[in-house]
Amino acid sequence: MDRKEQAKLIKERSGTDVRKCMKCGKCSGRCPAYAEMDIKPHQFVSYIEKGEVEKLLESKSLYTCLSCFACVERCPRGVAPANVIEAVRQEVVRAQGGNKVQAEKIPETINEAIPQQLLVSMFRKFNK
Amino acid sequence: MQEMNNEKRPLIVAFCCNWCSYAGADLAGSSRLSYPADVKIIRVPCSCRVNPMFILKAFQRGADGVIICGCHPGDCHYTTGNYYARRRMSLLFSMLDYLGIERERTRVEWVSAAEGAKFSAVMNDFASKVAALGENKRLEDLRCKE
Amino acid sequence: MQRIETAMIEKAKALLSSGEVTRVLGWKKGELGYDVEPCVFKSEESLKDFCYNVFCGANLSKYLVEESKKEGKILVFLKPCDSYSFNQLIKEHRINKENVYTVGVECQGKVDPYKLKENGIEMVDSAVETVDTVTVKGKEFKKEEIILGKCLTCTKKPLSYDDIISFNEKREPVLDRFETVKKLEAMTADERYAFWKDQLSNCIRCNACRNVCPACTCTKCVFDNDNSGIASKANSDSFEEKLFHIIRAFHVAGRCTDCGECSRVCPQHIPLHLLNRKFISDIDRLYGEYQAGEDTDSKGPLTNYTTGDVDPSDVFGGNN
Amino acid sequence: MKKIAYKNLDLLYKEIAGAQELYLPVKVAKATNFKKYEDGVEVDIKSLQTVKSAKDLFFPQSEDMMEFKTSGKNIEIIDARKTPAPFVLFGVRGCDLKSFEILDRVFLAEPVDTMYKAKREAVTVVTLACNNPESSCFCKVFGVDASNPKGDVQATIVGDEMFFEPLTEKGRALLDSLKCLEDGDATAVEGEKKAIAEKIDALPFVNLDLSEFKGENLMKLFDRPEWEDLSKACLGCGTCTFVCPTCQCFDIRDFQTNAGVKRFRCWDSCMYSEFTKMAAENPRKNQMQRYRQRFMHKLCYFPSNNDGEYGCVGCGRCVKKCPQSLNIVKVIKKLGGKNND
Amino acid sequence: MQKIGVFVCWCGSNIAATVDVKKVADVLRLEPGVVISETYQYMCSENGQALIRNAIKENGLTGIVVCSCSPRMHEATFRKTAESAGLNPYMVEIANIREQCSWIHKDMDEATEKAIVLGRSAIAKLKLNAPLTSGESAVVKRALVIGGGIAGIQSALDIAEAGYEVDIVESSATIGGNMAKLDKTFPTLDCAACILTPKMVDCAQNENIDIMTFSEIESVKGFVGNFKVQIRRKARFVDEKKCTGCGVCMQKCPSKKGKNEFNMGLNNRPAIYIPFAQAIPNVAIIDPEQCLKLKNGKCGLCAMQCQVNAIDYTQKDEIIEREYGAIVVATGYKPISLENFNEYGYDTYKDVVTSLELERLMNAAGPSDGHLVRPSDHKEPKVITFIQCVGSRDTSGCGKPYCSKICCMYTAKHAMLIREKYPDTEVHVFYIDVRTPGKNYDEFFRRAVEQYGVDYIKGMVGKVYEENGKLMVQGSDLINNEQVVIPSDLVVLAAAIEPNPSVRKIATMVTASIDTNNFLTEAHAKLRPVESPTAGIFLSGVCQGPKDIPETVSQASACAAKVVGLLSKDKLKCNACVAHSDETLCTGCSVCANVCPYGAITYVDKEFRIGGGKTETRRVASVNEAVCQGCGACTVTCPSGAMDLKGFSNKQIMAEVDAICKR
Repeated sequence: MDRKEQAKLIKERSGTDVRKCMKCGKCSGRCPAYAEMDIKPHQFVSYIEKGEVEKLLESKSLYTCLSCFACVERCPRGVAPANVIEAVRQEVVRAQGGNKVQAEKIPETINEAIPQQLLVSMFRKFNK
Repeated sequence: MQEMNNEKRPLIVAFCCNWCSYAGADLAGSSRLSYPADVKIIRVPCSCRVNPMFILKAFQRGADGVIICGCHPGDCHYTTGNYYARRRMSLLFSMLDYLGIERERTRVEWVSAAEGAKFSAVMNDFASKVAALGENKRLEDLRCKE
Repeated sequence: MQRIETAMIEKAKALLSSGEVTRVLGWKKGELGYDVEPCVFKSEESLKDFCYNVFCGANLSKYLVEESKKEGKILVFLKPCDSYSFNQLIKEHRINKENVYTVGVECQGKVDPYKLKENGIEMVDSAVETVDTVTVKGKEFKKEEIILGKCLTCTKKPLSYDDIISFNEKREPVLDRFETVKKLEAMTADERYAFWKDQLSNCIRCNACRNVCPACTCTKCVFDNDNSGIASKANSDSFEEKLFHIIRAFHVAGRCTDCGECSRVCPQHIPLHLLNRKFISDIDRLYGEYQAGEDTDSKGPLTNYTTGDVDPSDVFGGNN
Repeated sequence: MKKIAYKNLDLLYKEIAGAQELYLPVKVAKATNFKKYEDGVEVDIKSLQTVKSAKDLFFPQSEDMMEFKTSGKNIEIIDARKTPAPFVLFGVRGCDLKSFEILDRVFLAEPVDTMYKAKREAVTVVTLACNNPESSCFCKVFGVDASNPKGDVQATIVGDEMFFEPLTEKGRALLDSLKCLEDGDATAVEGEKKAIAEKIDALPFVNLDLSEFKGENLMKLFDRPEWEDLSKACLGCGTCTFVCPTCQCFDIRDFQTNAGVKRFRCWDSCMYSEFTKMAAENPRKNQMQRYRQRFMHKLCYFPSNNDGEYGCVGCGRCVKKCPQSLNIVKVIKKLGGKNND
Repeated sequence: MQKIGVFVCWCGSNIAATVDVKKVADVLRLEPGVVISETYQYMCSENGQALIRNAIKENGLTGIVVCSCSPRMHEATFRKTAESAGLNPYMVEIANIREQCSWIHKDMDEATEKAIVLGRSAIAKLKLNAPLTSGESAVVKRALVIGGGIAGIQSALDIAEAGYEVDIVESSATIGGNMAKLDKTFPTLDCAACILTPKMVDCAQNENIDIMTFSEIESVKGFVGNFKVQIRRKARFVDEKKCTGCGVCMQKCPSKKGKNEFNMGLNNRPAIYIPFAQAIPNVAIIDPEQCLKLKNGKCGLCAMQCQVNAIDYTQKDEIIEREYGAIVVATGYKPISLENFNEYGYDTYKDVVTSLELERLMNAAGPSDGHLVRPSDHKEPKVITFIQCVGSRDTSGCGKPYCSKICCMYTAKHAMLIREKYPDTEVHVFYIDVRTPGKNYDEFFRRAVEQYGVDYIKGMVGKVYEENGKLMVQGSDLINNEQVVIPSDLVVLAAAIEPNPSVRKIATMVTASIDTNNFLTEAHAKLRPVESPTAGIFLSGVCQGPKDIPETVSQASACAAKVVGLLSKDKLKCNACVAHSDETLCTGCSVCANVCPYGAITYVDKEFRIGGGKTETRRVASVNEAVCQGCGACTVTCPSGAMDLKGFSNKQIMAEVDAICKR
């Protein structure tokens, strides 16, 4: 798969329209993990919009993003940077395969307030 | 449709709103952008003036296709007319389809006064689609065909 | 279920004797059991012929167009489906609400005499009804075997009333009301054409569908008006069958409450409600769910719009 | 007497239709009406009653009379009446046959209705005895014997066979021309007729009292207050008139075609607000008056002018088809005489 | 019997080269009703028109069909020709055989045949035409301006200057609107009060202007030239005519806990008060929520103090009715509520303020007498951070999707003013884009950066939180690609603006259309920007869309010019092709009124004969011909066919269909 295809796929998977971004940077302004990120949330949106995925696939931000969705919550244009990061992460994870965290080891009851997507992304993050 | 080429040309009635589409048709004329003579235009003040009765009447009389042209939604001279026309025609066309009448015999197009080229293109396309369907058999009144 | 009738008669008597109403619109017993007829009762004494049973399928709301113009209040018993028509008529200023005292009555589906006949039952001396069954001449039927087509899909719940007589929860509909519409949409255009050609060729233009329809209350119908350009008395050509039914369905589109009277009364059993339901299903699909008669002040879907409405070229629901 | 096995009826239809046009009860989309026999139609001979009556064949719902052809400023007048070819009307019940007599009194009296007459003369009627009369039937009240319906040929179903008895020259000729028939024995038919007559006597409306309906009571009947209540639920739809075998009113209308004008006549109904519309309007202004007109015509005016012959044959179509269950039986019971109580 | 004349134009060779005009005339001459059919080279020329005129007179024609160019070109010409020959101008039909025939077809036979069909169609329509006359209606020479902000003031002044009477109806206790609250105005930095208050005084002194403050529109009936408006004059418990505005009552009033609306609630005012020093009218008003006398009957101090007996605790709302020829809507704006933006801490921290609040904090007549202090501890802020686009350009549903247009400029203004007056204050501005189109606007903004050293940061703020008594503003610096946290003393939010909520009610009353953001829709976005599609309703100021003061004033004056143009007419000529309801068919079901974009349909109860000497009263539709524009939406929605359109009737259109389909 070439990079263009891959970018398109990630865009689709993220379910967010990155062209809606008006480059205000509010996502990065709010991000609690900003300092740990080599590529910032707004840059994820920008790179994907331009179809440049290479840097993103190698970014360590994929594993420092907390999936807290603050950026999604704050975006004035309804863009979801966290979803883009998540989509890139999936792309990387799917290519690797194998689970570190095992489903059986998850306690039976989990605090209901935890977003479903956070649990799912935890699986994805710690499965290398 | 072979037999239509020489003997029986399709007959197409076009209802055009006075402010946009009729002017668009005029522009097509001034720009010498041709479309088949099968298309005959009836001027109405607004696409919302087109009563489903007129459309059925045209088919009864032997029309093979009916097209309604109005201002683009949002540009109606009377501000809201084409919004109502859009709903009415949507429901009417869906009903005709439900009764098994060919979809290509009816159409709504939004043509502005500046879109002479679009008017001509639309009419060419519509006329050829209708011609391909052949004579209107499903919504005809035999008394008007003798 | 007999106690509903008893309660209704009591209610009618009480209102008549107190002078609150001068007339009562309800149903009168017939000659063959099933042939009950709508009737205006003017005295407590005349209520001896009053009945409310499984054969009271007629929609009474349309009679109020004339009755509510008269002096004095009239009591009317409205089944859930009738109450939607009633509301719609209020919205269209066709009924003078001040002259009407409405009592909602429970309805668990009304029997179709034709279906009874198909089951070999002709005359009915008495019918015993429960929520889910009807026993006639000692034979017990499940409701879904013998109730009117319109009742099989009915989801209507009682709307606002001055008073209500109801003892049981409404039974659930047996069928999805759009099932047949969907089936037709799934056919090819040729099949649909053949279907409607057969159906509509039976139309004798008796106007029963129009005259029973609570949405058809025009002072003079366009089809009766020689000046309208489409007036006609009989179908002289198959085109006129279609013209009449398309225009009629269009005129009631967005106003039809889906009461099903048109199909109930058609002497040729043409499923005319399928035309109205097509409009209803399109309206629901394209412009958001809308139930005519649910309120008395909302704008109907054809007198409303949004700037983002779908274009007529993109509306087709079915096969081609 | 001839007969054919019930299962072979299709052969019979095919043979008749091979020689002339055949009309008989055909079911289309759940409704049975007299229609032309063609390959593949669903014949519904056993159905007791068609929705529309058999009068349709002589007095169709709509019928062209003349045409005016225009070209430029010229008008040409064309006679649009057609000469009908001989045809067979099969499966007519006693009540409908009786209705032809009533219609004849109207259309064949001077001035003769040529369009009606031509079709009456072209027809050969095959009637069918009613094995299973319904509770809504009251033809006996009007002197119809449904077990002995008459016509050119009278047919009776007995068991799995249908028997044919020619009653006129035309009928005999028809039967003689049919090769698929075999000779039959009259005794089985007699038994069936008796059984039918017994069934009819047990029906609920066969003893209706009509004694009050006579010319001298006209004004009294006209002014009866009960009309108001009787007509209360009437929607004015006209279903009763259109399914009625004896209703004979029509309107003459013009239809503008692409080439000129077609003048045609079509059924009209006294239930309509547009009926007998005069310079000003319909003289019968409300539904009560229109309703009264229909039944007074059938039960009082018509017999007064036609040697006591009522304008009703007791077929019961209106009883079955009225959307609000109004009908002539209710009128007769209310106004017909003491013995109705 | 109709006598129809057909006139086929050659248009030189424009038509005649492709259409056999002689043949067209010959064939159409044979149509029933046609008595004369002629051709001419240029029918629109003086000679051609003379030919038509003569033919009408000589043959006593009842109607004419001209086969020529588009009716959009010469319909008016030929109508005048007919009229000059004594024929009703609406007995003219045009068959468009140039633009829609000769110019688009090449084959002569084909084009000739089509021209004949188009001619027949026009004849068929003409046969059903009826002579029409345009109605006329008188114009009431008085205008109503709804809203007394700068837009309403300017419109009213201009209309009054032209010699017409104007009423300003303002819902608050004084005119002046939002502009009166401002400190300085961009781009010239003159003080708002200095330029606005003279205009307010002009209004008060102009004989043609009647100001009704603390009043609301109750109902609007009628149509262009003839509006009947009911106005509710709310009880202010002070006699406007007697009160001198001396202010003694304010000082004596014991109840001083009312929020001062004029100062954005930043300080308190007494229960009886004058909104601000230069208020027009300069008259006190009692807040019944705060007044002890009105609440529990115990007090009455103000009445005792008042030298002119102006206080009247028994005053009630009063409804007056007036007639107007035109209505100007100038209802203005308000900043949006910030409840959806808790990330900025507006509701949590006292020192997070909106820009309008900052205006008051900096205003010499404001709560701190023009000394800029923080609301929390009244200390001078040393670091001030501005956040732009708060709720503007927001499609997430929390704010408004549009640009509020004025924020970039006023934020630059604030930053500049602060840096000038308090040079040791650090000023930061978070922005997404800086939009400064306009005369001297960009120069103004650049001055803030270049001359006053305001720190503009490209990026948005993600959150504001408190730490060690400082407001920590955390945001992106996209240029430097870093996240910054600025410890600030004061945070100023450039809140989006939205139309005043009262506009919805008013739009419904005057049947003006409104867009999804509650801005009033103009009749044409480019060519008729100050008129509503509803005749006689005009739009002034922000109610039509976000704009700054110079733009508002221009629009207000443009609006006034349109009003003056209308009021200068004695009679209004109405459209002749209007809808008409056949009352014998109408059932009064009201669907037609639902689709009428002009509110031209009303319902009346009428008596009808129903035979037998009886009558019945029915509700039927009635079309106001002065208002109807003839779109025909009502005609199709009417199930009984009672509603029809003159000049484009059902029968006329169907006759055209018939004629076209004849072959």
